Amino acid sequence: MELDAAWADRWMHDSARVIAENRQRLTTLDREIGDADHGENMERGFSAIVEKLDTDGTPDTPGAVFKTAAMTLMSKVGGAAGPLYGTAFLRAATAAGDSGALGPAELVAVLTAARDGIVARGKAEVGDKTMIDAWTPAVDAAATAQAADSTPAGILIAAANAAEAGLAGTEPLVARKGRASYLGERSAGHLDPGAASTALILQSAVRAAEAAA
Amino acid sequence: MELDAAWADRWMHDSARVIAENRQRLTTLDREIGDADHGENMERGFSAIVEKLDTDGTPDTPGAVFKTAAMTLMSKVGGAAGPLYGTAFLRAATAAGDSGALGPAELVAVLTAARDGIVARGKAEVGDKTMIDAWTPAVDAAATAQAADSTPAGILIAAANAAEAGLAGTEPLVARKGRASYLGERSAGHLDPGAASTALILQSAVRAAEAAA
Amino acid sequence: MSVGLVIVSHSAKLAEGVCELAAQMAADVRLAAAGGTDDGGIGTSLEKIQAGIAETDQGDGAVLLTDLGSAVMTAEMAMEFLDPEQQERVRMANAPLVEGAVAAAVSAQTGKSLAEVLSAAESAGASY
Amino acid sequence: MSVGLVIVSHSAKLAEGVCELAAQMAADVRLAAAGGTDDGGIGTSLEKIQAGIAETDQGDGAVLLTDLGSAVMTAEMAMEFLDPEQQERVRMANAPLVEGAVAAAVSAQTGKSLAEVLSAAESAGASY
Ligand SMILES: Nc1ncnc2c1ncn2[C@@H]1O[C@H](COP(=O)(O)OP(=O)(O)O)[C@@H](O)[C@H]1O
Ligand SMILES: Nc1ncnc2c1ncn2[C@@H]1O[C@H](COP(=O)(O)OP(=O)(O)O)[C@@H](O)[C@H]1O
Ligand SMILES: [Mg+2]
Ligand SMILES: [Mg+2]
Ligand SMILES: [Mg+2]
Ligand SMILES: [Mg+2]
Repeated sequence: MELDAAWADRWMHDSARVIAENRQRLTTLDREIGDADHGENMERGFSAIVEKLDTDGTPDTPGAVFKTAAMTLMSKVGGAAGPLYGTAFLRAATAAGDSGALGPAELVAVLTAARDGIVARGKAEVGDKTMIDAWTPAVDAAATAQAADSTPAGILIAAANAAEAGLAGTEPLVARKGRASYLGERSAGHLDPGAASTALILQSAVRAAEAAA
Repeated sequence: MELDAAWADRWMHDSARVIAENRQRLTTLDREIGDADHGENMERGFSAIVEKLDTDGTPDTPGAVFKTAAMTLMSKVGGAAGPLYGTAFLRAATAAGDSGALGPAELVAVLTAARDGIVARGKAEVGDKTMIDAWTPAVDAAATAQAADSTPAGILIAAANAAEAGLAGTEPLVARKGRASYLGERSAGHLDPGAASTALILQSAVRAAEAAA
Repeated sequence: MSVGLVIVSHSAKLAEGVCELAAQMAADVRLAAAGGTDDGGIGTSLEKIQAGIAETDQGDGAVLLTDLGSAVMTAEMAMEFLDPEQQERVRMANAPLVEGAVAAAVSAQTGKSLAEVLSAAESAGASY
Repeated sequence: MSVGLVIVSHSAKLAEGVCELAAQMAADVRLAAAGGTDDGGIGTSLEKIQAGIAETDQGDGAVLLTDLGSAVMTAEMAMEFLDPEQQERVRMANAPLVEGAVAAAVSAQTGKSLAEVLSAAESAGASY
């Protein structure tokens, strides 16, 4: 299995599919502590990515796929998720460079760059009840897996599982960034929508890798 | 000559006429240090007063005329002049009470109440480059004239002349209240539009009194 | 029920836009746009503010937010014309219009009291 | 010429209303309303912000004012995509939207520099 452009393309397609399937759920989460549009925002963004990839054809490198995803999310999403995921994929594209297929170390570098992009854009820290609470455990787990000589697929599985756990961990938190922070203490007791979409997207990366196995 | 309801009615009609004649001038002053609508605002308000008085017939007392003026200005003007002059005439109505014709002391009380209403509403002090810079000298001159046993017409002349001088005095001032205060130092070198309309209105009061002499 | 909000602005569009924005996070809060003059021009309208108060205060009170100084003066007049009983539950916020309205709307949505909604609006100003 | 303003909001009406209000006292200042998503919904649009910058910065620079946090993030992205030369004269104000826009517009109208217009917007926040 290789984390090549075809993998990145499958990743985007799988993300678009699961986000569409989970649109209602993401929006319901966002209704509790936000403005009830995270599902629509994400679906708009990812369906536009897929449309772009299908129209233009799969680019040559994972980095080029990420670049397409970044530009599309930035211009189509319309909510906080746009600049946040847009910056994540833009930084991921830079980290991936011209590489035709990502090795284990490159994969960890790509995930780390994505997370760092979100932090640079949104200034959230772990514990602020944002997507960072899914991304940072994911990046940490990926690094640990890579240090233990996991395969790229193994690294992605570790990342996705940690994101899922991170999502669950957002429930008791009081939001300190994003719209949910307006709610203060009332934001506790709900999962963060952006952490939920992050977990979905990282699970898609796993499936995209397994599909090529 | 009596400062009765007929005088108050003539005052409002004369004010409406001179404000209409000076609409352009007031608006031009407001263009320099405001939003270029003081002439339109005042014309809208005073033409509505006249319409109301003409439709309903002249009320029985000066106080009732002032009450009509107050309510009309408050709802029609749309700019700062609405609540300011509206409050002035409302307080004037209260000060005039049920009196059928204002004697010298009552006239001074009415003018003082009007000025105090503007201060209560707008919190401006003398020197802030507002209509208060015309009203306060007018009230002071009226009180001085009354103390010197002037006739009501004489008191009004003293007030109108002092308002005109007060208007001239606004030119070098830096605005500290109202829109003009956004301009800071750049507001100096221009007459205040509200002080200009105040001088016009007080001159109308004089003409209305002289017409009955 | 909850505390309502009246958005007092010189521009009808601005008042409507603020309500649109605030409604996103406060679907159940009564928001009234009192923007522009009676004849659709730029300025404030006593009548629109009075109607806005009547519409939004259903017993739990209303908070007024304003744009410029003359909107403040017109809103104060509208408040003075209320009967004394209603006057006690209608308050003007000393807050930035957009930021204060969003914060107040979220606070009202979570069922906060008049004093709490007012303070949510007024502390929104501090976050710059 | 003068410094221009870009009003970045989640609501198209809100952005247009702010421009309407600010234009009253700044007839000669270029004001761009960048409100709502590309398809007319509630949200922000990178493209509208980019167009707003292009329209208002004619060499003297532009100041961006924003409503909520996600508008800030989208505006920052738009600024990062500018070429370095233009980047130097496009600034985001840390100011309340309406109050900052009016203060900045008046400042720009009187021919103030980019730094002065920015500071006019940002000190408008302090007056609560
Ligand atoms: N400053 C931030 N840093 C990191 N993530 C953030 C930040 N602000 C918001 N988010 C994430 O964005 C999600 C909401 O996205 P979305 O609903 O699309 O945006 P909006 O709040 O503009 O409607 C939140 O659940 C949170 O995970
Ligand atoms: N706080 C205030 N106190 C007293 N007078 C004021 C105040 N604010 C504004 N004014 C007066 O109102 C005049 C402007 O009236 P107008 O143009 O009708 O209102 P706006 O500023 O709302 O367009 C100013 O010239 C000034 O005399
Ligand atoms: Mg949302
Ligand atoms: Mg949104
Ligand atoms: Mg004016
Ligand atoms: Mg005006």
